[in-house]
Amino acid sequence: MIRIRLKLFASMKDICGFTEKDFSFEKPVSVNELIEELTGLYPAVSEKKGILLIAVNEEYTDSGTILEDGDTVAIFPPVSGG
Amino acid sequence: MIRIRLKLFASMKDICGFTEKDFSFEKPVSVNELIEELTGLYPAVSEKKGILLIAVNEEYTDSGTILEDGDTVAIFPPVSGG
Amino acid sequence: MKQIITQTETINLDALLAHGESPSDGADLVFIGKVRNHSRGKTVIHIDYEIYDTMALKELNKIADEALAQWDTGRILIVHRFGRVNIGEASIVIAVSSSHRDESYRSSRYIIDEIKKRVPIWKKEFYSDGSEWIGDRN
Amino acid sequence: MKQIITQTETINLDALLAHGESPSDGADLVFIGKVRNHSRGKTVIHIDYEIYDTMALKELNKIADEALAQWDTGRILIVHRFGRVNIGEASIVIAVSSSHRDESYRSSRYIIDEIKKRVPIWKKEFYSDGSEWIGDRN
Repeated sequence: MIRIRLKLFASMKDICGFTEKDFSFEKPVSVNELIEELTGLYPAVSEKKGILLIAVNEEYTDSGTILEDGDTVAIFPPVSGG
Repeated sequence: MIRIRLKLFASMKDICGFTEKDFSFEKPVSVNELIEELTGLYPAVSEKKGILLIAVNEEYTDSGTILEDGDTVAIFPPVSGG
Repeated sequence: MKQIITQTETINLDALLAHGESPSDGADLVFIGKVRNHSRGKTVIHIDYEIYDTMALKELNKIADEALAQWDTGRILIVHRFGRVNIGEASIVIAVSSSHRDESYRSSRYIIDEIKKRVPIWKKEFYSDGSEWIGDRN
Repeated sequence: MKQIITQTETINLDALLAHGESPSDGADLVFIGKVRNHSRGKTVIHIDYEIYDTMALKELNKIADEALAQWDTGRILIVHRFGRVNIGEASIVIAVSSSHRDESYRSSRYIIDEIKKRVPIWKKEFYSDGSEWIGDRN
């Protein structure tokens, strides 16, 4: 079993109503599969799909990345700091 | 008779030993002729000839400019402010 | 020298610039990003900045390192606020010092442009009639 | 808004930046030129700036007007010192404010580059073993 910590920010946090949650899977999953899971629970996530950015363990990556046990995945809309 | 006020700055001031002096001429002269006059009085001015900048009445101009009565001429080396 | 700070407190510009000054640096360039009272036709009351703090610090450090590798600068200082920032207050200060101004201008511009692209911080603008996350409509 | 000042006094950055601030400007870019402790291999003790004051003010105003005509900026503030300026002290401050940063960077860079070319101010560097006017060797 692999355990993934999911962090959400900005509008993604508003849509799903949490900032951090742990997910467990029977076998390795990609970030895309994690987003599918999330969309099942919170259908409004689908509205954001085209714009989402992904970081695994605080490094940007793409949604095809396969997650390992203990990974922290952050999913967020385009940044707007400065 | 035309009267010209001459202002010198930086190394030109050091060479000639003054910051401001009035010159009078019988007939209109160019800035070049004024510099010739000055070089006669202070030969070291010739060392600076290639680099001098000219302003007449606080506006940059070239050394061919013909001076009118009451003009203020400033002669100085390249600027180095900032 | 490189210093990266994220904070909720108001940015004290004077104290900041005095810190780590070097007598061999002749050109300081200070970029100060402030909260404006208008944004795309709306009147802004204040902005809340949300931050993914640990990752933001990593990205800010990477950006500063990239700038240091490209331009010969003596000091790079970046401060980004998060939480509520009021109109006219600085949300970000970037101070770059170098011997010659060309390095300072290029480095400073690179840093702010990269911050806007990469650093996980999000603005939520508050108006008289509601609020909105910026960047989602892309 | 445009403000041009030449002065012998130390430049008070904080007071300066607070003056004429506008809540509609989101990007302040502040260039601070300081006297360095070294110059072409020599150790500098201080610099004396000589100024053709009336003409310098005219040229600084022209440069600011040219920048205002080219870029949409809310405020341009230029302060240049003359007389003796010590190591680490600011000889020049240029503050440009605008709604968007691109204008501030372009305008600021234009202003400092033009000042270096055109404004009748001259540096005399003082070393442990003498002094020298800068710029004469072209």
